[in-house]
Amino acid sequence: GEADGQKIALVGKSAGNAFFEIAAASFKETVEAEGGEVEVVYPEAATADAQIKVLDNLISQDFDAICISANDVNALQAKLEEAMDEGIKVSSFDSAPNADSRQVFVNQAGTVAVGQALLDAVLDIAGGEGQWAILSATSQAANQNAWIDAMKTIMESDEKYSKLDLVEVAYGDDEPQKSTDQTTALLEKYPDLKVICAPTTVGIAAAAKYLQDEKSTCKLTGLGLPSEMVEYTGADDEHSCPYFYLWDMQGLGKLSAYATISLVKGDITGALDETFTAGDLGEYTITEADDGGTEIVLGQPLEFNSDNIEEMAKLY
Amino acid sequence: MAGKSGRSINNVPENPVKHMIFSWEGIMVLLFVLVNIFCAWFSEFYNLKSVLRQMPVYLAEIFLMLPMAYILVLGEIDISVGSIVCLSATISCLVSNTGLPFILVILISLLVGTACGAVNGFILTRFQELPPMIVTLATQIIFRGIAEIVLGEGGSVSLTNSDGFKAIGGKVGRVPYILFLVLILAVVAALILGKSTFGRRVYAIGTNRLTAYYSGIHVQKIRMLIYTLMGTFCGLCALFMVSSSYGANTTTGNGFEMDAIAMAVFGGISSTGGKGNLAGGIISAFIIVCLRVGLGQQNLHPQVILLILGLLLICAVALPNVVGEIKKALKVKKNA
Amino acid sequence: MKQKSTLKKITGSREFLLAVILILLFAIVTAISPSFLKPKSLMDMLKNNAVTMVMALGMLCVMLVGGIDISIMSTLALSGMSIGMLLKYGHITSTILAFVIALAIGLACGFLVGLVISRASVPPIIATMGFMYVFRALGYLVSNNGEWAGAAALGSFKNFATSSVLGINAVVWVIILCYVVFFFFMKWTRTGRKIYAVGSNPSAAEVSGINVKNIKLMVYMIMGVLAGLGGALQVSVYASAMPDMQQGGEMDVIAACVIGGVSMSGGRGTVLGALLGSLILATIAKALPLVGIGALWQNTIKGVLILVVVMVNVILQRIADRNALKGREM
Amino acid sequence: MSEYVLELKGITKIFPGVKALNNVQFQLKPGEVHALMGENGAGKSTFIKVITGVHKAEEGEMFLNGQKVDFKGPKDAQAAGIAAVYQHPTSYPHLTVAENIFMGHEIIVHKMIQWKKMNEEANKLLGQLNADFDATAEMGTLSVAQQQMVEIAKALSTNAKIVILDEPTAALTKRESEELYRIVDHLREEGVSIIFISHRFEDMYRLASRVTVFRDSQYIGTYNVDEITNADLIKAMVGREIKDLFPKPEVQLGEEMLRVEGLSRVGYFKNVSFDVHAGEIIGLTGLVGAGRTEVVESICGITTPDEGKVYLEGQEIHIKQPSDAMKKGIILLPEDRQKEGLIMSWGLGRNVTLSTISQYAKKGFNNEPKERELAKQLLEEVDTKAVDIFQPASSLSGGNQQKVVVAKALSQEMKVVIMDEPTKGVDVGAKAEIYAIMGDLAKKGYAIVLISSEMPEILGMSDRIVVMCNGRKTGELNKDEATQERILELAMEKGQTSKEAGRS
Ligand SMILES: Nc1ncnc2c1ncn2[C@@H]1O[C@H](COP(=O)(O)OP(=O)(O)OP(=O)(O)O)[C@@H](O)[C@H]1O
Ligand SMILES: Nc1ncnc2c1ncn2[C@@H]1O[C@H](COP(=O)(O)OP(=O)(O)OP(=O)(O)O)[C@@H](O)[C@H]1O
Ligand SMILES: [Mg+2]
Ligand SMILES: [Mg+2]
Repeated sequence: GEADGQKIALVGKSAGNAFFEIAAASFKETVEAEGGEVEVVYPEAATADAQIKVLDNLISQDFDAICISANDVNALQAKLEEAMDEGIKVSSFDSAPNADSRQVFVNQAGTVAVGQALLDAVLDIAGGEGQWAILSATSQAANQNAWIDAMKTIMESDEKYSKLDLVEVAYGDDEPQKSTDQTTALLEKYPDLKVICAPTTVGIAAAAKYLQDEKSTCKLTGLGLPSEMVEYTGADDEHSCPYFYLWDMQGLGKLSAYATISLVKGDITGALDETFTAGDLGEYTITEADDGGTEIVLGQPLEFNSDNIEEMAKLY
Repeated sequence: MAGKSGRSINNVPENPVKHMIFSWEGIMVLLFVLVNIFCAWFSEFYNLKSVLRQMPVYLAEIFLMLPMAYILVLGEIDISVGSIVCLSATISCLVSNTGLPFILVILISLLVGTACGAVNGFILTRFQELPPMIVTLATQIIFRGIAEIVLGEGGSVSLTNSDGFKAIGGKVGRVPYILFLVLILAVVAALILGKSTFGRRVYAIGTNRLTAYYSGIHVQKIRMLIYTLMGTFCGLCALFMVSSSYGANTTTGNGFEMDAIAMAVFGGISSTGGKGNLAGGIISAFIIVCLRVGLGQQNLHPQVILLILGLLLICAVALPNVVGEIKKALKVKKNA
Repeated sequence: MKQKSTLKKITGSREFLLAVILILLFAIVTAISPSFLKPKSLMDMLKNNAVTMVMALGMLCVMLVGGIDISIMSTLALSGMSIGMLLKYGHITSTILAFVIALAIGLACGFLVGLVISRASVPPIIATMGFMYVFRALGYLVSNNGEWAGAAALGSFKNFATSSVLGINAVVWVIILCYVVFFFFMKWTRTGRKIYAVGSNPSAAEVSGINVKNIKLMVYMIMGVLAGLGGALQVSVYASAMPDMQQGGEMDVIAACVIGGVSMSGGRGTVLGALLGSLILATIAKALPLVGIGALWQNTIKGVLILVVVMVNVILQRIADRNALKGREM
Repeated sequence: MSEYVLELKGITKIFPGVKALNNVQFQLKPGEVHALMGENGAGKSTFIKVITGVHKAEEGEMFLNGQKVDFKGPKDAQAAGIAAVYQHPTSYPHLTVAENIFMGHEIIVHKMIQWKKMNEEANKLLGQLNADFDATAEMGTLSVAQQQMVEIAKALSTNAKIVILDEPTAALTKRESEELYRIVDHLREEGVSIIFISHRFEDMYRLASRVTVFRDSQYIGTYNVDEITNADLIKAMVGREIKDLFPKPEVQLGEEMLRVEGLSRVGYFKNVSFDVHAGEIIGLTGLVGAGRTEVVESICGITTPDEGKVYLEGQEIHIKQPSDAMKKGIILLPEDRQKEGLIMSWGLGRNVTLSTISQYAKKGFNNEPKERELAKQLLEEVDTKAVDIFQPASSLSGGNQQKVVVAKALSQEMKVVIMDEPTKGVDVGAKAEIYAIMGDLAKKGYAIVLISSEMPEILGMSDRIVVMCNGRKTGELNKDEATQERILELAMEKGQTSKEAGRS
């Protein structure tokens, strides 16, 4: 296949993340189908320090490429540059290290596109006006912060969102307990709250459970895993989440795999406007990313609602 | 001069060489060799070059193990060290970004660490009733919390000018500077703990604090000093952490306290106070570093690595105890 | 005369001082956010802190014998993840069975920990640090390297946390039950008192014929069982099982006990203290987002509050001791 | 029925490195009080622990009422009706007195502990002992002597047929000892057999009908108390003759060394003043809990007094912590040698040099050869029974541990030596040696404060006697005006005596 003889390392943010597992599995499958070899490596903890140790380790072995989902934007620069100096190709997906420390980034969905989709969902669920709040992961989570910023910018730029009132951005640290505490606090502080938007998998599940158990009139949307959300998804009063979004995780794994393979083969170098074929996903073009580097955008976020949730939950 | 009843008391120590070979440190040296043979056997990439390459990040944690050993010998514990590293790293990055001379950046990093350590020491000596674990747990949350506040949203800072940090992360040939520094400090720390009057007093406090106090030892002064120094070493560790990531974030130094404690404990420095010595701690630290590098090169799941380390830790402490029991039983039999 | 002395005894006790601190906390939070004191809000607080509250009882026993257990949240993850996976793949469906399995796994973990500590005399913090890694790793293995068991996979099991009896949530009942049982166990049974005896003076306990090793083994088994229960509660309350759940949560449990006046060197501590300690922590956790403190500041303030609570407690205790001395006639 | 309730034959007990008991024997007749005596480290306590099953003997057999028994642990002994009060208090400091008394045999109904009943029973027992504290008090807040009383109450509570008391009077003063004698008499009348260990001859003469002597882990003999002379008994115990037990030298008093004026500490003692001159030995005595220990601890900076002044050689001094006191030449031998005096797991040598290591250190590093030499010298000077200076302090018998504490104090320059119960639990031979050391020190011109609860010691060694009662100084007696009666009178002055009367 395309990837004959290639040895690729896939570095996750931390072990035990169901969300990442799906992409990793599809990445591995794709590369192996093309005749390559993949080591999925996790750091001990979801920190940049731990990823540095992993990278150190990988550089000592003769990998052709490293594809990483970074725990910190800047902290890995020194190591990733070292890797590139040693001739190892560096791609990234899901969460990008800065522009200098990667050759290409596979973005699950454009930041603005995600922000737009989430904000429209909030507008729709709130019925055009009213209070809403965001329940994010940690205050330092780069992806979440980018989406939240995107939502805020869009909200200011368009008149149709003017009746929406973002009362608070709360952080549940991706822990069920803390997310629940934050959700209850939001409801107690803002009795008229109409919508909570939780752009993080743990947060959305915890909030969905709480709102549903309480039969709250406050509804929920955000980004989540279908398999975690089946019970809570539905347009009626019984369910707390009318619909939510996520991207095609398998697609993300697959696209990242093809991008990395192409990088190793030299079909692409990560420069702007290069194109490559990602198997049955079709042709992709490298575009400019917000941080000044380049990226490949997978596509639009997928909407999950009562119609497709059962089906999708089987996939991820 | 013998006593009135003519009894004479022997004061000739047993042969130190023989003592050393059968001691825990002797076993540790053997283990170190075994671990290296084992790693080289299983990994084609495990060699001096790769170990030296990968070492610096781990070495920074050995800085923490040294004062932690003192604290453990005192019979206490400090779980705030990871957070102090985080705060020092954060501040030193921010200061460095203002364009201050690098020597000042170093000083400030050490100073921030020292100040945090002093806060721990101050609370612990003023409120002696409080167990160190709970105080340092609270300060652990506070110090990292302050770093979070300083870093603001985004939670990370990167160096705009990394020259200074690049310099301290440099190498002589293949050997990183940090290795020299670690070894020098380790030898100094081990000598002070093992051979100086200060060290003897630390052991005294850790074994029986009341007797130490009655014997005129400045128990609180010594505790204060050690906790403060722990902070200083955190500042040092922070500098080298920054030199490997050219920045700092809210997770910098996460879990370092456990790593430092594990290294010391594996080396025979018991957390119950008054036991073990730094020679063991240092060898064990290098064993753990080699093992981690070696196991890491197998690309094992991190949890499996932790599982192996966890089991090793338990066995390392359990084994001598079990052997000791057996030895004791044998000795009684021999006398009978 | 007699009444006066009992009154004095109550006001002089640690628990009384803690209760005062708790009431003070309640008053402040309610003043800022009146909704805090609503019964429903308080129930929510209990339910959301059930895991810590229940496990504080086990930690109480462990700390009473002078030990500590930092492996508990790994045990929790292992037992919770195990039943999560069993339910997900349909091996079991019964809620009771799930609870029994979780408790059994917890017991087995506790047994292992206790064995190493009591028989091989490994210092508790080291042994449990080792097992913290080991059990957590096993939890990951059970989860097939990081699968989650979500709400849909848990079937009727998750309904346990939403069902209520006599208008009180089942999880809250579990808390009440545990506390009542332990209150009696620790105060009124011989075994309970043996725990105190061993913690107070192990060599004396040995001489008076108490099997110190077995008592130590037992407390870690109790802790294990409660960690198993914690696992089941965690999975039920949040309707999801993840291998990394409650990582670092052991410190909250330890903090709850220490705040509650449980001595880390053994011998001193009561069930009431553990209750008050965990309630104080629960209140802090619930109140921080409620009183409108910026997200960035919440951790720092939590740390400061813990520090202040333990320091105030020490200061009050000192004042009480000094007053008692002043009252002594000479 | 056999002649003996308890008989042991050929008992040998070995600890790693020491043969603590070597083929010893013992017989206890029904209803007798049998004293067990011998030097420190003779193996008495070990022997007791073998009887109660705490230690397992390597060889030998034991018969209870003629039946061979083999106790697996203390529980078995308890069940067989043997109760013991061990030498070192085996109490639970965090639990109440009642619980301490009833630990292991709580009053249980329906598997529930009956607290009320237990407290009542405990108070009854304490009443018998004339104790001045309540059963609900926390054990840790009691003084050593009060704890000892609880231990005795504990032994009484099991209704044992054989009661063993290992140095029960070591921490007691005359008054409490009398109380204890009364209890022992009472027990004997009820047919209980008692084994009694003590280093005080008055105890033995007052109570025992027979005495067994151990020396150097060996059985020496059993004698009828009224058939053996004091001198013979001492010879049997120490293997040599002791001519003068209280070798108090006549010393010309020198300058005033230490003067305390109006020292007070809230809740502990109030307005205590006294002075000591060079070459003088001041006896500080009183009943248990009189606050003697607290006074000297305040002088030495262990605790801070609230009021009062301390003068050394006429200069007012301010001592904030023990090291200040040592620097100025005031040394305290603490009361509790295991908790305050020694590091039990350390070798003897290191213990001896602990407070003075820095004096011979080179540039902050230890000078170990010199330390070892000094330790050997000092330990031999006080005649410690030990093999080498590396053996842990915990492996010594109580009396020898005390000698190590004395050796430790001797390691430094001093002007004033304060000894808090220096001969607690020390055998006659060693006592004589400690007294001799005290005499030597006085001769060298040191000022000495001796706290003791033992009347003969106070009377025999002091130049002047300061008596305290309930936190206050109640009197000062010169050597020639001091008598047992005078001291006791002062020690139980006014309030104390009327309180006693009110209670009984
Ligand atoms: N647990 C132990 N381990 C080792 N040696 C011990 C132990 N207990 C006692 N010994 C040794 O056994 C010997 C007898 O000690 P024991 O305590 O029985 O003496 P004793 O007659 O009670 O003395 P004292 O009058 O000072 O109390 C001593 O040499 C002591 O050092
Ligand atoms: N830890 C403590 N807590 C409360 N009170 C105490 C404590 N220690 C001692 N006391 C009290 O202080 C008073 C004096 O102490 P102490 O018993 O040490 O005096 P003492 O005259 O030296 O008696 P002795 O040395 O014979 O035991 C007593 O009333 C005692 O009960
Ligand atoms: Mg004895
Ligand atoms: Mg005293």
